[in-house]
Amino acid sequence: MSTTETDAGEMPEVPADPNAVSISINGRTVQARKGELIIAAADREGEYIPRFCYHPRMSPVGMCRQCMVEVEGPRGPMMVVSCMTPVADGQVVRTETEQVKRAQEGMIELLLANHPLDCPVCDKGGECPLQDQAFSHGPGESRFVEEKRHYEKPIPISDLVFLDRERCILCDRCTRFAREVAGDPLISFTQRGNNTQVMTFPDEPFASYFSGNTVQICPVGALTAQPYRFKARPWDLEQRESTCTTCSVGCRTVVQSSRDELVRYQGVDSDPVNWGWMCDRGRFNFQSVNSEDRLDTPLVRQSGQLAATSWSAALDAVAREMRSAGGAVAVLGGARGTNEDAFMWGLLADAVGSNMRDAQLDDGLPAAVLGLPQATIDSACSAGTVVLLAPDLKEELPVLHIRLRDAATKRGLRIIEVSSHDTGLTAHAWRSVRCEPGAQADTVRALLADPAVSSQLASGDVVVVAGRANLAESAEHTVAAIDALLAAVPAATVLPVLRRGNVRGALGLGLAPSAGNDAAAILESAANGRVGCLVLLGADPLSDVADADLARRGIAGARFVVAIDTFMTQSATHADVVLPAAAYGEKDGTTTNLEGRVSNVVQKITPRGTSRADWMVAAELLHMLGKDAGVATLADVQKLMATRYPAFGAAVSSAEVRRNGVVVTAPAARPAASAPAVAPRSSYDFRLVVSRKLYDKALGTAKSPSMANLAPGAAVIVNPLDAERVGARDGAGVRVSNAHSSLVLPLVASASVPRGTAIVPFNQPGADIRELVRRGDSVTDVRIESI
Amino acid sequence: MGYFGGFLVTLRQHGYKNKVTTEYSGGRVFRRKNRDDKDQKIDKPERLHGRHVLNRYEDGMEKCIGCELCAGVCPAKCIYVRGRDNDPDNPTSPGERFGFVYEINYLRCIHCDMCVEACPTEAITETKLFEFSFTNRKDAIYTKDELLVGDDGKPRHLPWEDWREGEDEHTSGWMRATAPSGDATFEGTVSWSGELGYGVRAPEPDQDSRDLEDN
Amino acid sequence: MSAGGTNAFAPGFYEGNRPRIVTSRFGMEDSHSLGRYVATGGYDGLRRALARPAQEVHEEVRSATVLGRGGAGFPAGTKWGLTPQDVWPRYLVVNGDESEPGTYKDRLLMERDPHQLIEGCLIACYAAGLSQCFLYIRGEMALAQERVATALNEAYAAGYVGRNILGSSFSVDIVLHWGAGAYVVGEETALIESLEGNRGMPRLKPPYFPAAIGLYGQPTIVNNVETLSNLPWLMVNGAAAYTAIGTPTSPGTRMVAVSGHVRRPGVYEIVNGTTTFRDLLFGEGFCGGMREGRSLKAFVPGGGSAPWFLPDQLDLPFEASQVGPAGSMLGSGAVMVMDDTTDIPKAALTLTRFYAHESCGKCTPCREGGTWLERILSRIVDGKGTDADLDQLLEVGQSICPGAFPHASSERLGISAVPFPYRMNTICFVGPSAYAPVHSALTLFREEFEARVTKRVHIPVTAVGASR
Amino acid sequence: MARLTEENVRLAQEIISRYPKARSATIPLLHLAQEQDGYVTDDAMAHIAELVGASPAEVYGTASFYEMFKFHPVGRYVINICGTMSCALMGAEDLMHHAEEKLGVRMGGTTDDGLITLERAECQAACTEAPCLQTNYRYSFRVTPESFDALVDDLRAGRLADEIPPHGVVARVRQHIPADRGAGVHAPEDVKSAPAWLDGKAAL
Repeated sequence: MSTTETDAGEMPEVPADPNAVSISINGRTVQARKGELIIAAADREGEYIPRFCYHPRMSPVGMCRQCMVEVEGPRGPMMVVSCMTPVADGQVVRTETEQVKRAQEGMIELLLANHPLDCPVCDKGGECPLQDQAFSHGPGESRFVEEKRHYEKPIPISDLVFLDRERCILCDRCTRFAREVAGDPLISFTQRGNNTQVMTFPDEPFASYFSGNTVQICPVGALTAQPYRFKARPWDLEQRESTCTTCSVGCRTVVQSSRDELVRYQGVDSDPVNWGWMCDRGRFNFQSVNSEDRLDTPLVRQSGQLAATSWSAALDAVAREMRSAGGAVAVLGGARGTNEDAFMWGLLADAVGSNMRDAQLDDGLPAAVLGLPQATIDSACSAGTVVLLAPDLKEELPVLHIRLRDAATKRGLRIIEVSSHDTGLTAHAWRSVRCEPGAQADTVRALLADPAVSSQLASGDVVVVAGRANLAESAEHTVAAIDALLAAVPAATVLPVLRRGNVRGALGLGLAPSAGNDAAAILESAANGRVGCLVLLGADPLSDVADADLARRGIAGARFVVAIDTFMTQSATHADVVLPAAAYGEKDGTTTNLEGRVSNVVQKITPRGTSRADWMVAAELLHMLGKDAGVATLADVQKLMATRYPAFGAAVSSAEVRRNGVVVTAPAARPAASAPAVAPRSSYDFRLVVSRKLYDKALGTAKSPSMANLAPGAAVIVNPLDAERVGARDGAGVRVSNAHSSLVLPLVASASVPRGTAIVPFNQPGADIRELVRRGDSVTDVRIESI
Repeated sequence: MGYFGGFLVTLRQHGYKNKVTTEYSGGRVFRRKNRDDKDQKIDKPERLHGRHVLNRYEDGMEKCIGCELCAGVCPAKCIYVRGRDNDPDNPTSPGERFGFVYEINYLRCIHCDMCVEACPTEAITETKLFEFSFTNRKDAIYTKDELLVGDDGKPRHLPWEDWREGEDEHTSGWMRATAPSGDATFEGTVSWSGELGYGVRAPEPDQDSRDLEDN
Repeated sequence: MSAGGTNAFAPGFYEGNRPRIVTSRFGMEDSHSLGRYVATGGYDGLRRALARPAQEVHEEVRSATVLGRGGAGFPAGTKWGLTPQDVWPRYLVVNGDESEPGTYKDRLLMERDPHQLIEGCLIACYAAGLSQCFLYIRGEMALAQERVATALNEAYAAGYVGRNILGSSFSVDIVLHWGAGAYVVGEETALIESLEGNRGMPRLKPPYFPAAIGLYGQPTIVNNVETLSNLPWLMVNGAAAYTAIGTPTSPGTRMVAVSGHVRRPGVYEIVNGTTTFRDLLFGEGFCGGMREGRSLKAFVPGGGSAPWFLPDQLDLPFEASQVGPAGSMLGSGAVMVMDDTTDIPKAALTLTRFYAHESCGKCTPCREGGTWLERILSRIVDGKGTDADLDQLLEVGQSICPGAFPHASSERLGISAVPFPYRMNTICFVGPSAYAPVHSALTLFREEFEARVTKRVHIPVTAVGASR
Repeated sequence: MARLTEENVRLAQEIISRYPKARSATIPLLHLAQEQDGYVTDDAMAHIAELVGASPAEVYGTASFYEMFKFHPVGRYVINICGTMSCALMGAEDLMHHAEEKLGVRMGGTTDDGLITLERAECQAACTEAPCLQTNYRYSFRVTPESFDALVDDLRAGRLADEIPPHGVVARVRQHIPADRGAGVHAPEDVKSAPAWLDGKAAL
């Protein structure tokens, strides 16, 4: 059941290496890489050495002493810790001698001396490395008769994680992860000797976006996750390997269920993607799938009220409206679903002659950036320089943040960051420059003029990580900055960091907007009464489109609105037909991550109520419209998809799609950038940045009880000096206004924001900043006054 | 044989010939005939496996901690358990966790007693009662409410069960077939760590005297 | 506040009629002042060193074989040579975190002659090309900290430390750093961790010496206070004069603290390698024998972590090459003497408790094993042990130090010595140190333990496993 | 309770400037905080974390490793009685019993007047002068019950106020490197070549 680490067999085969050395393990001569640790070489050879503190993705510490093996030395056999000792040519290693066994048994006995035997109530019981290795490498019985160490039983160290110090065996995995991988050293060893314990600073919670990983890598039940706590036992779990679609990084996971209920996701070590890590949002949002608030039956508006109905009645109504709409059918969304969903809805849109579709909601970059020379996560991490023209990756694509942080801190990657404020990567950036909204291209040009920067850019591969950092400015500014960079470094590649789960798949498989007809234009058309049937395919413009006014007018102006979703979203409450959609974990298919990597997602539980996968709805509608695509199963869809999109087809049918995925690059046109002019502003104005936080009002978070309270809430964040100028203290309410609207937000002073810039997190509980944002504005200026 | 042939087979069973089952002591036939002297149950073997009960500690706390070991070991997959956090102010069981849902499906249970073997807290034991039958499939699924003993430590008497005076006494007759650590020749003291919060189990029968002799 | 020894200014120090290298100023009241130091030839060694190329100074120290006085006894000159080529900067860390039970020579050296130490640091930095020096003093030594701080301030003002020392091209800062109470920080890699602002937990070996990767990942020399205090004399008098004292394998003198049940417990500077334990314990120039009417039962020859010696070993010289094969070690130069009134199990408990308490908690055998030993021992001392506990002590010890553990020979018991060193499953020596007194006491005085064991019953067995 | 005062922040910055990496100043700064408040407060640790560029949890992890840092108020005088080998051989246990009786507190306790905290300590490096104790890290050697009583009486009467500063102050003398005399820090990222004096010539 243990899924915490990749089996040796899952690692890619080692190519013939000039640095290979040959060692002998238990009498067998094997090849190893120079500098490799004995335990890693043994793992690959299938010689299991017991361990607790060793983790292949973190630096070794040699603390638990469980992995001791015998190595032939100049003065006879020596006991060494295999997690700290590198292989050497001709080395003779024995892992099963009497002495080794004795050391292993001794160590297990010592570890169990103070370990409570409350396995029956411990979440780890049944999949516990300590339990397993006590059986496989332990002495069987303990001679420890003294009173064990006692601490207060589990204490919550954050909203998501419980710590039981009695169970802790002090392997340094969680603390090492927090320090070395996540960069959030909010937990540490405290006290000393036999009283050593892992703790947070008094009254400061372990509020890391990656805290769930510590639960997964804990070799005992010392750290347990609140959402999984006492939900199931390992022996009644069933699991399938899948891909997380919470964001577009596409972390490989296993989806685990018990009694047809999702209970846990665990990260799987996929070398090109997530290395076994996940962010807490992706890890714990399974709770929303189990929510009581899920839609479970189709609804049709009858005399002003949405009323439950049958699928056939609901689909009849939709088909009728589509037919009568002529070509004026619009499809918004699709990024939440699978590739197959997007493909079938693309077919449907083609069939009804619609040229209005967009998988993004005016909150990404023009789909044409996918036509630029593409980078992958791996190529970015192994490049010489990464230029970040992106939002705070820690908030939006946390595992990509981990990968880039690792490359910057350990592998010599140099990061040049162009950002409106300090981000999670600022501390690790080689250069980090602040840039006002709208000034990206100028900032990049100024940077390029710096000889140190240009020689750095000339010294190796350059990858531009580009995404939408600010929803209160035009996306064209970012595109112009990319253009400026590519003009100077033509060989540079681009890693587009569009945020939504399968946005790249949806854009590549038929839901990309046609020229000048993106989501905003579609909503504008709808507002003007030119959309007969607006399909919201897992999209909620009323929450997600940055221009609140546009969204409202668009939804109101569409003649007929169909919402296909898992929850009753804001927009769905205005729909004429609401169709319940199968959620993540309830349907099979494939997804595409931000680098174009296609991997599979799986069905683990029965869809809620009568909800269905989106592709089924499209197939049914095609049939009803008399344009049957001849698909009855997912395999049919994939076959059909292969004829239209051969690259996707080849990826989907390969075995690798169920492991590390296959990178597919769909050709697209290069964008024609035109940076809109930026208006000057008065010195009383702040230039507004609307950016995302990891936790917000998104339903996957809001409907997951243990994450529902993690959203920081709406606030306006300014530099402390600006706060002083405004005359408001930290936490005081201030009036934020411009020509469009005015609202009151609490003020937060933070030195991470440069002067003249105001940051308001998007989609947070509290006053809605979107009221101040207008789509046509190149940038948004606001005035802040104390009240 | 046809439709009526089937009935014939059944009717034959009520004849005096070919009788396969004999009336055991305490059967309904005797009660109907008002023969009180015959309406008694015979003593049951000590290790008889009857329907289960969920026990409490003397202070009323439930012994079940919802660990699901019984469900895991059950060869018939007839036990369904879900755990939940104890309310620290008003705990149901000692420690962190209690059995929130506990169900046994007696249409599946084979009374093998593996659940009793697996239970780390002696929460589930079997009574000697086997005289129960149902007219409804739902009744066959005993819920926690039905399995749990009352505050007096005695099992609930459900309408379709044939409880007699004194039978309650045999409900918690805990009997384990295997020795600790699975070692049949084990001779040590079973020393339970008190860490879980639930009580320290008394030594196995006869161990007391054996230890005394050793000392 | 009371002065117990013959030396009014350095309580516990006895001069005696012997060659003195590092304690030459101990008899002077103001030995810690710059004025007195310079007046008695101070900073001459530095001047002479600076007048020669650094490589030559290094060679001189190497040829004098100045053994490290911290415990391991590794020659300082050789240690300096272990730094990798062309990696800069390199650092000097002075280990003044003296905490080994029984030892306190370094404290006296810092309190009584801080300038001698400073001069030694400068010579080491010059000879080995070390860019910055960190002088780590144990946190509890308030007086030593004050004296060294004062001396440093004086030395800076007088131009002995800092930029262009004595007008030369040699510049180095000595930064005073102090600990906060953790024995394990005396281990050199733990010292470096502590100096980096971390928990003082030893680093993993390899690399075996921080000379390659030490402070901030740079080559780092860690030297003991006494080791460095030898350098000024060595520079003035030369390697030949240095090696003329003592034996070829252990030249020079060394400071030894003798404590416990002797008539005159104190600190002595002895000639290395020739002085025997009998001289030290019974000699008139030294401790002057056991307390009135008492006889020697056992003694610890080299700090709390050393296996114990019996009267059988009294005639061994204070020389590592002879003590090792006899089953113990010299360590940091501390002898603790037990007479016939000593309660052996309790004495062992005292030492084991120290090491269990001072374990850093990093590796399992030390963290869990040390405490386990302590708890079994205290049960035995309290009269609640069983005879199985005695074997259990040895079993736990096996998990810390597998194989045969060194011990002394005994005619009475008819056992022969198991030579030093031991094998260990731990990262550093703290774990084995917790076991050493237990093993010595149990091997040499088992009958005292048996007398304490009240009942003879089998231990109840707790099985290991999920449902137990 | 309290962050570092402005004066102490200045001192802290001076201390930090002596190390190639600010983190190295953690322990000296914790001493500074303890000097200021008599014990290390949570706020002070958070402040130190800011100054040395660590997380508060890391500073707390470091601080709690070391015996000398107290996280709760202690008496003005902390008396540490050594109980390790040499002192134990010379009667430390009796001394401890006597001290507990005299002060009316158990080991680890503080007297009601908040003046004296009694603690059992491990080896204090004065083994030949056993049994010994430290009062705010100032020694008393060969302590007898009588000399212990005298010490306590002196402390209570304030007769040792000059000799023994309040708990938290260890060394009363600070190192000061004059700006014109310092050779400067040598950080690994700044220094890439051998020191000037290794040129094969004599430095003088």
